[in-house]
Amino acid sequence: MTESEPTLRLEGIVKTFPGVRALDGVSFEVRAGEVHALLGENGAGKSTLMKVLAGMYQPDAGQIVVSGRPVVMRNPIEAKHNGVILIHQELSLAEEMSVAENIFLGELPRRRWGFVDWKSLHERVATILDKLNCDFGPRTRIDTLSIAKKQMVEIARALTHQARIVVFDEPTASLTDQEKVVLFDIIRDLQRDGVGIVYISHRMEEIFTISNRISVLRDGTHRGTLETAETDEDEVTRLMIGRSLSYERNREAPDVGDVALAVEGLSCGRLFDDIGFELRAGEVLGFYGLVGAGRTELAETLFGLRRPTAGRIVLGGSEARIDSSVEAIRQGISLVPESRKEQGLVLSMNCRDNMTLPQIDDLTAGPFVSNGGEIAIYDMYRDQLDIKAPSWRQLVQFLSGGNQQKIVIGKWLAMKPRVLIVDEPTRGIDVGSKAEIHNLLRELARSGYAVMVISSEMPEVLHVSDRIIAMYQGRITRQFTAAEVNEDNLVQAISGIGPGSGGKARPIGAQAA
Amino acid sequence: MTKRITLAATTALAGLMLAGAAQAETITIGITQNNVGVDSYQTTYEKAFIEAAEANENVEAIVLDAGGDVARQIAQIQDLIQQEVDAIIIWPTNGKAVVPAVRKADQAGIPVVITNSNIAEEGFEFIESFSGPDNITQGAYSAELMCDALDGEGQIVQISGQPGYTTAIERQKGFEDRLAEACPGVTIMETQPGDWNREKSQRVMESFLVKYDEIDGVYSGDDNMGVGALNAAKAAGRADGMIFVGATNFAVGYEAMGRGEYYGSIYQSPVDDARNALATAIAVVNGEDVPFLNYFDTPKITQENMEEFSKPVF
Amino acid sequence: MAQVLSTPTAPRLSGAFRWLLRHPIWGFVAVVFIFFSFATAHFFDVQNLQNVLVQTSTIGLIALGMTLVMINGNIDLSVGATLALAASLTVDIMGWPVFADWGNWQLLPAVLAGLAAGVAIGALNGIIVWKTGVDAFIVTLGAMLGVRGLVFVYTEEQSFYAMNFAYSDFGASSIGPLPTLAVIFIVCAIAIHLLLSQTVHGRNTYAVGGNREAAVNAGIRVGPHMVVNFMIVGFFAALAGITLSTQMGASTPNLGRDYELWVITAVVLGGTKLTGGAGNIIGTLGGVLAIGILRNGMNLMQVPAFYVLVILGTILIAVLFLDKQLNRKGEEELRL
Amino acid sequence: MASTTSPDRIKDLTTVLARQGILIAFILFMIGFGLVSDRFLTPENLMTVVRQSAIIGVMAIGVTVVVLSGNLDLSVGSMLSFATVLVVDLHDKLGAAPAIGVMLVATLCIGAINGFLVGFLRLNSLIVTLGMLSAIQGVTLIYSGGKNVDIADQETTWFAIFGRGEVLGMATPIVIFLGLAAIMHLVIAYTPYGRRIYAVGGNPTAAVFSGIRRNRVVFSTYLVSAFCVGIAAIILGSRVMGSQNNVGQGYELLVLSAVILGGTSLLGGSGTIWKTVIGVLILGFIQNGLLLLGFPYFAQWIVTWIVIILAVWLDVAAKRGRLFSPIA
Repeated sequence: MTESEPTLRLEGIVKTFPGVRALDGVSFEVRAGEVHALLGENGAGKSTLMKVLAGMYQPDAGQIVVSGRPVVMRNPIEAKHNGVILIHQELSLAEEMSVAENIFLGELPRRRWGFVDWKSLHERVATILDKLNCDFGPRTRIDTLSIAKKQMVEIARALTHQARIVVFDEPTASLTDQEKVVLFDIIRDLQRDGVGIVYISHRMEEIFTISNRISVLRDGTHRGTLETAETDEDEVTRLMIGRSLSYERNREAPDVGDVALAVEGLSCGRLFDDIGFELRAGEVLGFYGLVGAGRTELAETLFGLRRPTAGRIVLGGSEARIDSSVEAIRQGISLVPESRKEQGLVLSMNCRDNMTLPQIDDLTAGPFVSNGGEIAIYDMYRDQLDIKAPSWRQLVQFLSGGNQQKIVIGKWLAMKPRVLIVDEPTRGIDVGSKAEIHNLLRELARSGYAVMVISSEMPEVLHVSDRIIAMYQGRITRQFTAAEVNEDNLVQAISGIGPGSGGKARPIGAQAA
Repeated sequence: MTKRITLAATTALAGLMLAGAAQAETITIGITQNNVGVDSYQTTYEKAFIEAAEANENVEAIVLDAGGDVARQIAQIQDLIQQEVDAIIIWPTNGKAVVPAVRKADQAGIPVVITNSNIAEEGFEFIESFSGPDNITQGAYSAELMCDALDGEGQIVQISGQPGYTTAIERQKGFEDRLAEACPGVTIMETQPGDWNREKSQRVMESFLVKYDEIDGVYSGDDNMGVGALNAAKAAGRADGMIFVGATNFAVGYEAMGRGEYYGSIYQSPVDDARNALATAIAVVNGEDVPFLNYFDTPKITQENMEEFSKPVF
Repeated sequence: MAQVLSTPTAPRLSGAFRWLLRHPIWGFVAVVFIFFSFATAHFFDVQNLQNVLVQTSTIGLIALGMTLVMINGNIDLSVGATLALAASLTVDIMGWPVFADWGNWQLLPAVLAGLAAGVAIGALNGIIVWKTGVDAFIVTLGAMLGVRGLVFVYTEEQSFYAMNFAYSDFGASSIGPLPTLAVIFIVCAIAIHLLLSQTVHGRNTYAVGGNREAAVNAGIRVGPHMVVNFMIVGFFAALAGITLSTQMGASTPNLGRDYELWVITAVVLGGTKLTGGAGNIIGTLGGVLAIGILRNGMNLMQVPAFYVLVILGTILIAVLFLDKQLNRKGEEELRL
Repeated sequence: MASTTSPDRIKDLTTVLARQGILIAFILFMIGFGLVSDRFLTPENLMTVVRQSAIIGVMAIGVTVVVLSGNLDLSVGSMLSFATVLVVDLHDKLGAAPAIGVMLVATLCIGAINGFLVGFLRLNSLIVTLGMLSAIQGVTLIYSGGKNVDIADQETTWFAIFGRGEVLGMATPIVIFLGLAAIMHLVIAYTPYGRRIYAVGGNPTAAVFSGIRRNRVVFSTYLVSAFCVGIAAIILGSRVMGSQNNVGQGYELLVLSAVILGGTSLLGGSGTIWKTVIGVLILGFIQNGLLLLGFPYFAQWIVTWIVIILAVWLDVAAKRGRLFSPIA
């Protein structure tokens, strides 16, 4: 590690879009061999900055200096040749192609006449996959891989070039703990080779585990760089949102009512097996587990979108047959789905229309939709959830992630459900909005809703839940009350280790963990 | 004939046997038509052809339809050559484009008879005979009808058949050439295609009516389009005194003539057309002498002489 | 998510069966082939099979290029009109007085001009799609009308006839046991198969169609890439127009009507996704042959033309349905 | 994600252009033709064109509904042939009212087949309706035996009212076209059913997650489309007092062009009925205007080509806030 010249230096980067100044003179530097975390709320300009770095956008002003040499990168290939590699947050893979082709996408090795040099390609990729401890080969097709493995393919791209700078944009969003360990090892290897790492994540614990320094962006400006060792979450948060946030475990004693939902022996093929639990009015029941543990599929089954192969669902004391989302809604179940853009919202419709969609049949005046009725509902939940939109006419695609999520939550609250299921309530949402949504979930429980929260973030599930159910490979491994849960026993439960682990006794599917 | 189709379609064996039997004692004649179903003329032709073939127990007919597509027609000619039929009758989708296929048939020793509309002159050496109406003459007849009706003076519009098809081109040419020659006082203000389609022709005529304050006559490539034009003129209240001349007299045209709304047309019977074609082909196979241009008669039909003709069945 | 549990359960299948599962259309081709071999006397003749090859080659050539464009996630509806334009140009130009004393060499500038026109129309479509960002369906729907208009304006609604019989002799000639046109088709199919499966451009075709964002991120120049594929389909539409006109020794302005629909049908039957990213030439060949054999076989069986339309339409939908059934994920799937 | 949320600040002028671009284009277009041809803007000509556009217009309304839900219907052309042949043929056999009834039922059945295949079996709509295009054409030919059909008694039948008559001093086809457009506009824009169509077209997955029966919605759009074809067939049959088997050939693409010109997105979820009406009128006036100016028939196709691309380009460009696509 030479202290003299930073590997990457950004000097006064400005990038504007019509009507928006996305980056307003951002400057910071990344030293060789350091992990430099980049933090900021959604909309703070992180992604724009990364795209500038990767050659996808051209800055309007300012300059990028790599190893002391100012560079101009007109496209991603030029960026790569300058040693700057961006690992995308959203999977950037072509499903029908092989692992090797995806890793070298845009730069397949050539022989004469434009033919692909398969031998060299596969050799190089095999080496990289070995390094990453991947259990699939270069010829494997992407569409046969799990999301976590796809993420590993994405990460493998970091190793294709003699990189000087690798930018990781939310790399752990869908990684299992084992894979996270591999990733962090890789990052340390890169560090040892003198590569500078820019690490973007919303997950504080990761940032404090891996980074050397932290830079914070807010509203397109650089708010400061901190030495990780000399700061704490609170200080970082204050830089990010201008105030501090408490993020503690839930200590409330729930005031529970009757059993709103009881599930007995519910199974759905290989997805999940023999699930049984009770959910009472007035409590938040957290579901924690790895991606692929079957939690989302369980929620979709309760919402009538999958047909269970065995088991019973009891709603308000009587057995319910739920064979469609229409039926689920009629019986008082609401689901805030995992992916708000793909499942939660019609992006081409406005805020109001999205919010009233499930009950549009009941909002009529004569044959027509009642304009007043709709606006009344929208106004009510806009105020209650503090949705920030210029008007109900705004198309939801132009809202921030947090406000979009609130529209989805509002849409389902407006149905006055008996059971509210919320799947990944804060995925991809910035810290400030996160806290608001957490408070909201707690409030809902207090006001008598039966709430089921599915989350992959441990702090979140600890923060909002009265009870927690841990799932591993399609089975419930353990149930905790807020009093008995701690981080250790929860991690053990979702990895199939420790007491009460059903997963060890009879794993479903032969997937080796 | 039809029986054979169903049999062949259901059981493979029966098809094989019948085909084998057919070749032993009867003559097999294959026909590929232009586009059956596009108008009643072709459909009636097909029906008449099949009836005529069934009536003759020595004839086995293979009836195909090109659906208006030249390439498909060529494929069908190839298929017929492949089946070693005794003669091929072709209703060309295009007079020029089928010539090489006809040449192939000729090289394979299979006599070819062209029906309804002729092929290009370059192909004459490969065919035995043409059987059908003379479209150029028909166009000329129509020109004469128009000329008579207008007393050699007036402004007319023309609605032609589907662009690119021989019949349409020949009738237009026959009409225009003869009109210029027989009555220079009648001028064609504009020509637009009506695609053999009554509704299309009606639309074209509606636009003509807007565009031209004075239209003395309308010539249409067939009566189907002619009646469309008449419809348009009637709707605009301008049909009185306007002369409508068509070709290929259709039942609707015949009736309009009966009502005195339609001046005249060319009487062309698809039944005659079909019988003539089949007879020509049989004669060719039997080695009899047939005229190279075997036209059948297509007389003028007007309000005056229409009683001499029976109402067309299509 | 579900894959985590389900990957290892895929049963071991024999190679041939797996191949068939990837290209179900070839199973269908085999079935109709066997059916017609028994059902009609003349189907299973060398001569007839040669005919089938020549007859399919027109649709087949265009389908090769269309496969590329459709894997890209685009579509080209203007191929039928482009075919007519190329055919008309070629047949007309060889008769120009300038080339009168060129002998058979007069074919050369004519054919080149025809092919160039096809490539130019392709390039125009491609550039419009690239630069305006308008959906290829719309761009080429417009071109389908417009280019047909150009054909009629250029030909003045007339057919052209190739005075030089060498032209139509070429269309009727054979190389060994195979008709020349079939050989051209087979050679082109092999070339495009190699292009798609072995070259950088071919692999990028899948990337652009499968995940355009990823392709852009990876630095593939998506716009020019798509233009190249449009030019390829334009080239093949023109080539098909020329081979078709050698069969006729002539061209007509109505040539190639509805071909776009049959080409797309063949390509989709062959397993290419309309959304892009998936497909291959082997499947496309199966799709083209399926339609060609059905048409030829029904001709030989003398199925009346009216019924042919119904049968073709029904089979098309049935094959689509079967394909869907083969690719079903089973009971557990999300019911949307 | 600052970059992707920026379009909410698009300037007002471009927003207006984006929303009303097609209307502005239409007005400019009319003025242009009006300047070069003195016959073009006469009431007589305007009425003629609207009347002629009614058949395509009525069909385009139905197809708009299908496209809004994210699908295509290419079978409308053959369906028009089928319906017209049926209603004209049955007119003389059963009488006008039963003929209309039987024809509508039969046409709705075809729509139901389309709807079942696309809505419930989830087959790709482009290919399904392409297959149906061919199959219905065959069925029509089999039904009619390939012959033209005519109504014998053209002068006294009340069936004439639909294509030739007048209602309230306006030609019936115009009244039907504009009336149906108005009704469908209300249905699509202001009823729960319309909202469901937009939701299914905009994001079918989210629609199902919102408790919308996507299958039924898609199914129903094909019924609407078939019904519109039935109405168009009544106008056509009455106007011509006869029909032939290929009368609707090629209409599917003309109709689709009109829908596209109206700015309806082929991806579904965006578009309106009244803009489709404008699209229909533009197509009608292109044809009419060029004919009045004495251009050869085929010139209109070339002009249509250019107009379609320019119109959609304008639309797309205004939505993204820049003229050229940013793709490298």
